[in-house]
Amino acid sequence: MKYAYYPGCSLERNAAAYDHSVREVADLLGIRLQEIDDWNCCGATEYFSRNELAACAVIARNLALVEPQTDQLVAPCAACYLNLIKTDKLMVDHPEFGKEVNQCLAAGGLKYEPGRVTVRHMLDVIVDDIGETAVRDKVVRPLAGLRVAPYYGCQVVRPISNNDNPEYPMKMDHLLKWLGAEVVDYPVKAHCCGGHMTQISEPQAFELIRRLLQNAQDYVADMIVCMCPMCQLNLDGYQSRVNGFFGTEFKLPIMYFTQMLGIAFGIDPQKLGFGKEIVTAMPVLEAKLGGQPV
Amino acid sequence: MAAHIAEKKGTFLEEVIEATPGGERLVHCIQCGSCGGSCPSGAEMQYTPRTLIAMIGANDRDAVLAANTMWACVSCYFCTSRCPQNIPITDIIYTLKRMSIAEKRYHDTDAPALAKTFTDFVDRYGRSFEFGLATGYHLLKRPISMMKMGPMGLQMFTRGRMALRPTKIRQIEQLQAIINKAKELSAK
Amino acid sequence: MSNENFDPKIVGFFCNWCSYRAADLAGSARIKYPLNVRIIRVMCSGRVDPTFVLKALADGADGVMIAGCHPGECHYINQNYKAMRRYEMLKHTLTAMGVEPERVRLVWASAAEGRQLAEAIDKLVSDVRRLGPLHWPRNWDENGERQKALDDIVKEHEEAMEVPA
Amino acid sequence: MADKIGIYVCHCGSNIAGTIDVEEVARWAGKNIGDVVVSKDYKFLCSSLGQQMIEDDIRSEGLTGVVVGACSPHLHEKTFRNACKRAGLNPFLCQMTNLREHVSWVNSDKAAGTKKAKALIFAAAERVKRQKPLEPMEVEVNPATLVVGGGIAGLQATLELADAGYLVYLVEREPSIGGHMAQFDKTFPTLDCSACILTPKMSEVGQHENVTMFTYSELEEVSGSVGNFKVKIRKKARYVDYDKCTGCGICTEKCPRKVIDDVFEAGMGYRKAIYSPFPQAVPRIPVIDAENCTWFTRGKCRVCSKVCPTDAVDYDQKDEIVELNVGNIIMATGWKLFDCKRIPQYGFGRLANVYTNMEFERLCNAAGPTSGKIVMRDGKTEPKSVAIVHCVGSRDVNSNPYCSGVCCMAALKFGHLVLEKTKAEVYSFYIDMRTPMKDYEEFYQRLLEEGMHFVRGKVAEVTDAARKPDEKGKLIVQVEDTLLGKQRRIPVDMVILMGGLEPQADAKELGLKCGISCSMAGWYTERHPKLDPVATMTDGVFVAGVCQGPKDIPAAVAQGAAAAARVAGMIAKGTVTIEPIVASIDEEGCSGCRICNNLCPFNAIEYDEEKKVSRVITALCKGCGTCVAACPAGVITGAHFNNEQIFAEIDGILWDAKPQAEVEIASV
Repeated sequence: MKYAYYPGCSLERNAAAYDHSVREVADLLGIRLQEIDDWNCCGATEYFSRNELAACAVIARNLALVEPQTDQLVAPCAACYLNLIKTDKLMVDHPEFGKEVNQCLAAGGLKYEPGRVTVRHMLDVIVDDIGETAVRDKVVRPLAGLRVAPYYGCQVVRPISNNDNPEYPMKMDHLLKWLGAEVVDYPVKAHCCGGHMTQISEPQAFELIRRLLQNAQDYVADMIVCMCPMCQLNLDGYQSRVNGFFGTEFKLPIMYFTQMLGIAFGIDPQKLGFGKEIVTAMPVLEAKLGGQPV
Repeated sequence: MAAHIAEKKGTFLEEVIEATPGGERLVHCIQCGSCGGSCPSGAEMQYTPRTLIAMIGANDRDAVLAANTMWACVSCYFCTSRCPQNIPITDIIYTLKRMSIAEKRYHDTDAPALAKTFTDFVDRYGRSFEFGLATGYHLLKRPISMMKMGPMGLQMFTRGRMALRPTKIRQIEQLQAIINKAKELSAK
Repeated sequence: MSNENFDPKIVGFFCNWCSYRAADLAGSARIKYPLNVRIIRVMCSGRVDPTFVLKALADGADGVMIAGCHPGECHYINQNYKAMRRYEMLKHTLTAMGVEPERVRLVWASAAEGRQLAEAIDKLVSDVRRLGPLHWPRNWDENGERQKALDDIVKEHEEAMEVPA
Repeated sequence: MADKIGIYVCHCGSNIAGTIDVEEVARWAGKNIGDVVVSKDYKFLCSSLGQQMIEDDIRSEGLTGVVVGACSPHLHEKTFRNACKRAGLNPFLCQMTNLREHVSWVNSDKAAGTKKAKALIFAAAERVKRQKPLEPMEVEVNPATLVVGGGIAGLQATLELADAGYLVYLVEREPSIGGHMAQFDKTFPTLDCSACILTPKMSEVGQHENVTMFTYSELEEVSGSVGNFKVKIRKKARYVDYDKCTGCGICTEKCPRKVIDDVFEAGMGYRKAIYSPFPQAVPRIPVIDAENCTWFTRGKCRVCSKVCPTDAVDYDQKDEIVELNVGNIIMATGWKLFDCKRIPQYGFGRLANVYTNMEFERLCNAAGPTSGKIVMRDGKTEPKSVAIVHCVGSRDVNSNPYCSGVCCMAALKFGHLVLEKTKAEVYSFYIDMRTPMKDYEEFYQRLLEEGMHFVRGKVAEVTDAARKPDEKGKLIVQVEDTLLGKQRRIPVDMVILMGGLEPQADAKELGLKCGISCSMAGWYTERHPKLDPVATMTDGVFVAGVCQGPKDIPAAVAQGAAAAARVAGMIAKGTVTIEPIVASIDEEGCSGCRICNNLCPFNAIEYDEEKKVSRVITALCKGCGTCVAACPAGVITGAHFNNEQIFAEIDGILWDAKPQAEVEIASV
């Protein structure tokens, strides 16, 4: 199966582990990812705060660059995913606005026909297109005994439906069960990680991060598994600062779901970007998966 | 135009609806408070989103655009997905952010500065640039917090998670032409 | 031509139960809307034979509005779905005959939707005004060609109707 | 043909004359429309003098058709048809056109109004010339009635008719009649014990000489039409002989198989595999739940059969189809509870101490699983605080946009019961408190006095994710207190979700069987929302209770009685008039293509296999005209709406649009 691939800026550096593990896992599952040539930043939430038309035009450039042979576009970052799908939907639902966006694209010699590209998140591609049997077939090192808390964040499940429940999504729960992991059913799995608030108001952001870490810890999770680079950065990168701020002692590794797929599939952890996380996952993986998992 | 379609009265409500795709749902608000109850930043807000909608209805333009509500929003979309009247509340918050920035009505928040730094990078390079963002914006806005960021930034470096130089897309001129056109059209 | 002074003539085929009552309600509520739509009452939108529409256009109407109960609310269970199907075919035929299909519109209005109906009428009138007069009668030859063409169209429709329900 | 048409244009005071030059319209019509012999305007045509004028003209001028340009035909068509009838003119030769609602009231430009009025009058005149006299048909009404649904609305209708001396067949899906009301503990606002007021009615029905009950039965098929319906009832196999069983209950007592009762006990209690849903069930004849019975699932046991003193257990019983003839049908099929799991943020099904309203009804019912003690799921701990969440699955476009109407009052009732039976603090989370009926607001006042807390705001979520130490182990209700404009988190022990009322899952399917339709929400559509609330579009089929829309017990009872009164009226009259607006097929021209057969939702078109032609069953035809429009051979005629009439109407309505007319307009 062939998909256009939009990695997004985070996956270049900060979330390189996500990018590497996505590519490795996709390879193994027969998902052919073709990176959009010369893609640009999706503008995150920031561009929408300044200029809606420019925000959509910037995003639509990427949609326009998807090769005509494919109509499926995969984005692993939740913010990129939402921006891409939202722009397409705006252009479809509001044809006048769509025309304006195309006027902008025309200034760069591009054109995008609204609705042409279906934007997908990597999780949906694996769960819906690849499916349980194919995933289970590939598992060589089941994650038995590992208590993982799937963390969905916001922008993949809301506000545009990805055929999962926007309040209580289950897709990643299923996927992690297929890998043999013990899945923690905790109530805040689709609550907010704080997003860009770490840059604006740390007390506010840290409180949101604390709620998630606290709840996952209350439900005795060994680690949190996420599907968005922003969530990962906030929960992992800021974890020690949150501890400092509240006097807590969280020590929860935050991994990408593709990394967990990768180790269950027996892929070399180095290739999956293990070790790039700040709160290291090694001790818990060694303790729970026995011997030398990585 | 037929008389029954209310003559434009130049109200703030009309202005917000006009500026938001799907904004016409705003008139259906029943003031139930689903949005204010659901908001993870509800406690930080001077006015809850529900109150803000009531204020929009009351034509209280100045107070709305000066509110901190928009700047506490984390775009989690809980308000939108739970709204029993299908009002795109998060999008309305974005509209208010744009209005507030355009008229420089905001105060006591760094969010507009962050947005500017971020979009400037996109305009210049076609990619966002976390290190530049962190340094540029933080040096500008909050040097003290920059120092606190120190150890974390270092950890990010040592794990190869932060680049020192921004990536520039090849066809930056094309992107800039698109952005300039958008800015030109939206200025109208 | 300038369409500012053009006062389109539009024939409305309204079902007795929902849309005709919606028009009654718009009146009782004193909602103002353009008078261009002249309403013919039928029991159900399912009664609207495509030839009615074609005849109206041939007789000089610039547009046609077919109005029925909302899908699922038909007083005859589901006959408005049949109207919907016919309407889709009719649009193809109109396009084939060089008539802008936007001139003919199918709308749903419940008996409580006077305002919505008035808005729909308003929209159709302004759209037809934008399109300009149809002048169909004058576009036909008077030497019998007109009748033949109309007959052909009717026949084509009858054939189309033979798709099993 | 020598038509003599009379045209009458009403001023309606200034309602029409204010924005239409009615004198001009009348004058113009008399001059320009062919065959018009009288053309008048009049102040109020619907007045007795106005009607008299028309009648006089019909007699003196020998009018063959009358056009009345006035208000909506929905208002006064009957008035003017009757006037014509009195003067000896067939009422179907009178045509009304709507100058008020469709012209004068929606417009303020007199010239434009006058122009449109002329077109409408012209169309009506052209049409009326082609109208045919029609005679309504009379059929006899079978005095027996079918009532579908044994809830309070159906019971009321049944008793009203039976007491009036008419035969009633009552069909109920469950093993006992009683409906939802039998599950309740108390009823608002009087706090009457629900069972105390319901069970006497149930036994009255059970013992009534004019009532035949079919419990554990379903409506299978309906054919025929008003006055003479044929219905088929499926009596589901009970596996207990109805005639032999005395209802002693030994079988239930001895049955070894316990099953969670998710119908009557809403999942809160157990029943046996052979059971009556509750002690006061009517009839007291139990049923065997074959899905759970050990004999049916594993071929062992037969305890019930062994202990039965009258040998009434019959494992070989089969479903039975009963055919009945009735003149009218009352649908009183009730409602089902909104599935609270559809709102996962409220935690039902995940958080143990989140309850639905039906669960709570059983919890505080003295005959319920805890004998009326309000305790949490552990079965012993009394809650110290209870939150009642309004509008769960109501007033929300994500579930049901409508207000369920009864939940506010039920929430107040729950609040009272909790305050009466426990020491708990009780919170109500409401969007708008709706207490519109007699003594309802007073009940709200009473709860305010009793100390119930009211927080105005739709609950955002119910969670066990504690943020602070005092939230540990509690259910936290997160809400915006909209009167404070602040987000609040209120920790409680128990949460009751006020699930909304929804149409029965098979309401649509059942409606189709007897030719009635549902609203978007799925409630049965009444003939007129205000003035004809129990009749439907299908003559002889009436609706009562919640199946027509959310309502409380008093309203359901009133509607049941109203439906019964309508039926009693039909029976008393003995015959019913059927509108002559029906389709007919010219068999000579019918090609037998059968396209029309499938188009009719009322199965009013039959196919004659021998002659290879289709035929309309006049009594079943509702006159929608869809088949008329679809007939490829054009041989179906819709009476009063035939092609000729509608073509003439189109001609008339566009009189000023034809090319040749433009010259005339210029000169007018």
